[in-house]
Amino acid sequence: MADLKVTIAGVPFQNPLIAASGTFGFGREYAEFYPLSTLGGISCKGITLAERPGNPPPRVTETPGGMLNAVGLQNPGVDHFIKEDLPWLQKQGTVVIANIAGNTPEDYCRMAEKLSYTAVDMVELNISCPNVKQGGVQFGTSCAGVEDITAQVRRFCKKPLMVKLSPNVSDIGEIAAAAESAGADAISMINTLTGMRIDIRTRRPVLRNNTGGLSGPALLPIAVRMVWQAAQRVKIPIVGMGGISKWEDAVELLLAGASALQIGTVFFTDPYAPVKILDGLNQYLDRSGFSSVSDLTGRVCPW
Amino acid sequence: MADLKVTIAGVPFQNPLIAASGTFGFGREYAEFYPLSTLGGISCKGITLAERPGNPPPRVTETPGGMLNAVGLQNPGVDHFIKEDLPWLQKQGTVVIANIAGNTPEDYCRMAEKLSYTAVDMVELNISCPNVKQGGVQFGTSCAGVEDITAQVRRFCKKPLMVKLSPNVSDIGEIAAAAESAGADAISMINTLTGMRIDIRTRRPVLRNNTGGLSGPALLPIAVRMVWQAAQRVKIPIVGMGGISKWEDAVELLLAGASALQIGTVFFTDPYAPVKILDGLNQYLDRSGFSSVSDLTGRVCPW
Amino acid sequence: MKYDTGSCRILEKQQLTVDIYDVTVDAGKLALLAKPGQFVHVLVPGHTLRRPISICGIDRAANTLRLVFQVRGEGTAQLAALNCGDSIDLLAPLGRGFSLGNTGRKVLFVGGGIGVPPLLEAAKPFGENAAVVLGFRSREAVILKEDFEQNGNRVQIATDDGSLGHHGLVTDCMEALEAEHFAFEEVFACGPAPMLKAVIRAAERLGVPCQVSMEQRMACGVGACLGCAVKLRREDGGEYYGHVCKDGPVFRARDIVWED
Amino acid sequence: MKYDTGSCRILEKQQLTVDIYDVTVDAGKLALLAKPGQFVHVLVPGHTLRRPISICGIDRAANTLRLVFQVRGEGTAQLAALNCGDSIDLLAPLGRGFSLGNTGRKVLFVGGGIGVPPLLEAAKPFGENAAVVLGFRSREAVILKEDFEQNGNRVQIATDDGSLGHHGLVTDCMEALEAEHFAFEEVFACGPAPMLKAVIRAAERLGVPCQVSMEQRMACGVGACLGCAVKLRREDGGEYYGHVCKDGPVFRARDIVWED
Ligand SMILES: Cc1cc2nc3c(=O)[nH]c(=O)nc-3n(C[C@H](O)[C@H](O)[C@H](O)COP(=O)(O)OP(=O)(O)OC[C@H]3O[C@@H](n4cnc5c(N)ncnc54)[C@H](O)[C@@H]3O)c2cc1C
Ligand SMILES: Cc1cc2nc3c(=O)[nH]c(=O)nc-3n(C[C@H](O)[C@H](O)[C@H](O)COP(=O)(O)OP(=O)(O)OC[C@H]3O[C@@H](n4cnc5c(N)ncnc54)[C@H](O)[C@@H]3O)c2cc1C
Ligand SMILES: Cc1cc2nc3c(=O)[nH]c(=O)nc-3n(C[C@H](O)[C@H](O)[C@H](O)COP(=O)(O)O)c2cc1C
Ligand SMILES: Cc1cc2nc3c(=O)[nH]c(=O)nc-3n(C[C@H](O)[C@H](O)[C@H](O)COP(=O)(O)O)c2cc1C
Ligand code: FES
Ligand code: FES
Repeated sequence: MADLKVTIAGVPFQNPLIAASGTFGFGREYAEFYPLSTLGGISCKGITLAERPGNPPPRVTETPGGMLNAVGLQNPGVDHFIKEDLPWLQKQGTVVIANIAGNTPEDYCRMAEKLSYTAVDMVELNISCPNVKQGGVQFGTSCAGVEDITAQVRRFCKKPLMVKLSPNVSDIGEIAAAAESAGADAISMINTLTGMRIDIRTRRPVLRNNTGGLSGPALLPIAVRMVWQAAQRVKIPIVGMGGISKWEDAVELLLAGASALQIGTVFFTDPYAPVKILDGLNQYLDRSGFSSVSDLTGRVCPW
Repeated sequence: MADLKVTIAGVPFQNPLIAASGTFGFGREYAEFYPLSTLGGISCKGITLAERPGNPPPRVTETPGGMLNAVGLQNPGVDHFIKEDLPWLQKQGTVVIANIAGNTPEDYCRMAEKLSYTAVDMVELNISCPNVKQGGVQFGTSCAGVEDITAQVRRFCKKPLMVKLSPNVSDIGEIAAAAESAGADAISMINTLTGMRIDIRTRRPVLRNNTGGLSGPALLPIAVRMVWQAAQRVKIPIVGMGGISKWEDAVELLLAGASALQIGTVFFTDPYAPVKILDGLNQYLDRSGFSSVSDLTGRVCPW
Repeated sequence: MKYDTGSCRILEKQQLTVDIYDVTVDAGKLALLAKPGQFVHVLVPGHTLRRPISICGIDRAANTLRLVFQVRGEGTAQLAALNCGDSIDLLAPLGRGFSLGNTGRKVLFVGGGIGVPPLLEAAKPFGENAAVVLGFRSREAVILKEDFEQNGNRVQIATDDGSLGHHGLVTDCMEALEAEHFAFEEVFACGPAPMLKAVIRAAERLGVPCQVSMEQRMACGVGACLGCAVKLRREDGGEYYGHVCKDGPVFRARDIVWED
Repeated sequence: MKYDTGSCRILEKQQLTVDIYDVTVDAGKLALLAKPGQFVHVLVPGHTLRRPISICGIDRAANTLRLVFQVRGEGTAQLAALNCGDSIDLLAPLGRGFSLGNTGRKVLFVGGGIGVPPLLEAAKPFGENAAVVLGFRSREAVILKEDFEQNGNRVQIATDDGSLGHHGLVTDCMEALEAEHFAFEEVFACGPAPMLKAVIRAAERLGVPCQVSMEQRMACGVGACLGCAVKLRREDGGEYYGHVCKDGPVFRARDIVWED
């Protein structure tokens, strides 16, 4: 059995598989299937300063090899999270990551500050949510935007800070470099690509928000490419995600340059996916003679 | 039977289905299956000023719901195309579109000039090919780049000029607007998104070019969204493509704002796809009481 | 354990109408947990999202669940192509079912089209205390009539074209029952939104509570993704988005805020 | 018509080794067009790209094609799960097969592992004029030995571990044949690249021409997408990319430029 432990920004994870924000709630529903300590960590549903009702339905729909969502950051607000969800979460034996989103830099800073004095292990800066009018992705699609917000939050955040990148950009490498230079301890990538489906019967967009974020297997080759490009530009660790549904996909993202992984949409297809992925990963490591999962990171040998 | 005829930039097409560049060669191989007049038009394999050998293999691989290619614009050069391929093509009873790619603006201009005095019906400016080192996509991912190259080629091109957009951008609307303002007669979109696969056995990228362009069904929701966004910004017609594999997908892209369509990767799955798509489209139009396919263009009713 | 996944063998399969199928699966322990009005989330191989289908019948002795579904798109078409002996992966049982209360009360079940199946198991314990009004497009679309009769329920059919039973709406039948002094104390309904709204209005007029089973597009099916929103009214009058898969699919009619 | 698509029913299915399957399909008119060394492009439902599989046997009287394939990934695993009576969609026959020339000549066929199947139909008309050397990992991996013997060919087996036939390489057997004065005039080969290169070197040394069947990842299968490139040498010495699906899969060894 190879060593599955990884350390990201000083935070030790018992294995590299983390539940992706927004796909796993605050963990309670999936605790029916297995102890949450099965996972290396949980990135909680994106939270905002104040409670948000989220978008009107429909909020999800299928696409070839994937899905769209426009949940719109429905969440009870940061204070409720700290008071009601965190105490339970911190007892589950897994790393707890708070994923935060805001309308203004000040929102982000105030949340980072509040979370700095809690049991949260890490803060994930969501500047890449495509499903809300204000806030989110507009910070994430330019280097200046990423640098500015990261630097501001950095000053208030006493926890390890991970910046989550949007794939809706031309040059992901420069965006990653901007996050690093502004003080991010780690990068997570990728969030969803903006997509749309139209109901040809009603001739209306399927999602009430018109557009939504594409996730699931369809995204995998984009994620692999972007992680690979980012890994060439930054020294801080990369938490890779986007379309992982099998252990083979996990290995690809590690080889491309990820030090840990998040999985999201695959929970909807198979709640037991993390168990299967970890098992496959373990066997691959043994078969290939690697003693530690971190030996895979960035091991791709480009032509 | 509804009217399937469409006119793009003054060029009449007997139906809105056009073979996408690079997936249909110069038409000869698919003429085994049906007369090429089955199609509204053919966008020929991308051509360059001089012959190009293309990239070393492997050049293609599968991805979830799609594929990657890095053919690297293998082609016999514009003169060979005009002399050897065009004479045959112009006799096939379908619109012939020349797809051109270059390393420099001068390359593009010289090709546009040469093609201006041939039987080609339309020129498609490929500024979005992700698989060649020089030329192609670097012109296509900034407004200034798109505007500049379009304006330059416009001066030399006596044929209707269609600019093919890259999806590897943050704001497709402004890119589309740039092409229009610089004199494009039509826009075609989308080209492939850059992706990567890694062979976990050899730990090398599957494609010899490391990265390649993602096409096929996985792309559909991105294409629908981008066509919809572009349609809100430009008045010139949009030829929509990206992941069409069923008549329902074709209807979605038309509703999103496309006036005609290109299909590519689906030929590899089912060479008879255009026949089936046209049939389904016809029945949908009849069932829904539309007398002409152009009535569908942009008919989505957003929330 | 509240729910789990399981590979379930199809034991019986029948085609009920031109596009509605009836399958019984060996659901093992999942059948023991199931309650009327809950649903299962069916994996369709090759698809990212599971398909929610209501539980139409529960046989705890045989460990089986019965599912009745209509072919609406790719996923249901793929399910319809399966045969006895094939297996489907279910995530089940999910959601909150009907609160049946005292089954000695007189109650009314109102179902429309493919909204009929979730009512069958709920109506069973009520026997002849339950009047059941089922609406369909036409005679050819009628499903499960005999099954409700086997429950001992008093069944009435309404069809849009009058080809079977009452020519008209299910709410006409509600009024007729009222006139006949069948004084039901609660209504349980499932069907298309316009029908539900009419039934709810009728129940309100009569001053009886109403439970309705709702649909919404879903991803996780367990309450984690917040995908399947439905606007609800809090006791204090405030509105918020609840979730069909966790807070429903059965809701008290008075809690629902109808959007659009 | 050179090629077309067709839905082909599986008539026979056999498992040859732990991961190699042998299926015979009713290919209708497609079988009539097929030549030894050509291939079929198999649609795997749910997958964007078809899978190329060589034609191992052609029965023009029965309109059948025989395909022998190894499970390598998802697509071939899905194909292996099909049974008699199921249908597969083929795009066939594709590419240029072997140029057999005068079958009265003495020739040599050399196959390695899953490279063996495409040689079977080509070796048939040569009967005892063909020596056939087949290399495998071990006794358990041996396939089609009896089939070549039924062709009347002189069959020799080489295994890496010596568990059957010659303990060593196929090229050892080539040298032995030479020593026995079996003077073959041409070599036909298919197998892993290192084997092919060794066979080609041996043939060069002996001064006999060699045809080899090549593999490359494919999309269209018909020559339109330019996906399946293989570097070739022109008569004038210049190099260019030809395409396995259209110019091959069988090439003259001297035309191939080996990359990497
Ligand atoms: C709680 C619940 C119970 C249901 N019970 C039944 C039942 O007992 N019998 C029955 O026939 N149908 C039932 N439905 C509807 C059924 O889920 C859809 O008809 C089915 O998902 C359509 O899938 P498809 O692949 O055929 O259609 P597609 O249109 O190809 O599906 C595309 C996507 O949209 C979703 N979708 C499409 N229509 C619906 C819908 N009406 N509700 C939810 N998601 C939808 C699909 O799940 C899928 O994710 C129920 C829905 C819900 C939410
Ligand atoms: C002309 C030709 C003839 C062939 N004949 C045979 C045969 O008779 N028997 C046999 O067992 N195999 C044959 N192969 C190899 C066979 O095509 C691959 O093993 C098969 O495509 C693997 O598919 P998969 O889905 O199982 O693997 P995956 O790795 O999941 O496939 C992923 C993608 O890579 C492609 N791919 C993977 N390996 C190869 C390969 N070696 N060659 C081409 N494409 C590949 C697949 O087609 C698919 O597009 C032949 C290949 C070619 C090019
Ligand atoms: C329903 C849903 C909700 C999501 N909500 C959030 C969120 O609140 N914050 C965030 O950073 N990412 C959110 N995401 C994005 C995921 O965390 C992840 O980046 C993306 O889904 C790609 O990974 P996957 O393909 O494994 O799902 C959401 C994704 C889905 C499908
Ligand atoms: C093998 C292959 C080669 C391609 N070559 C070109 C090309 O030469 N010029 C070009 O503009 N687009 C090229 N494309 C992109 C297609 O024209 C099209 O934009 C893309 O494939 C999306 O459509 P689809 O999903 O229907 O295939 C190529 C695509 C493929 C798959
Ligand atoms: S489907 Fe995920 S919350 Fe209901
Ligand atoms: S696979 Fe398309 S050219 Fe060979």
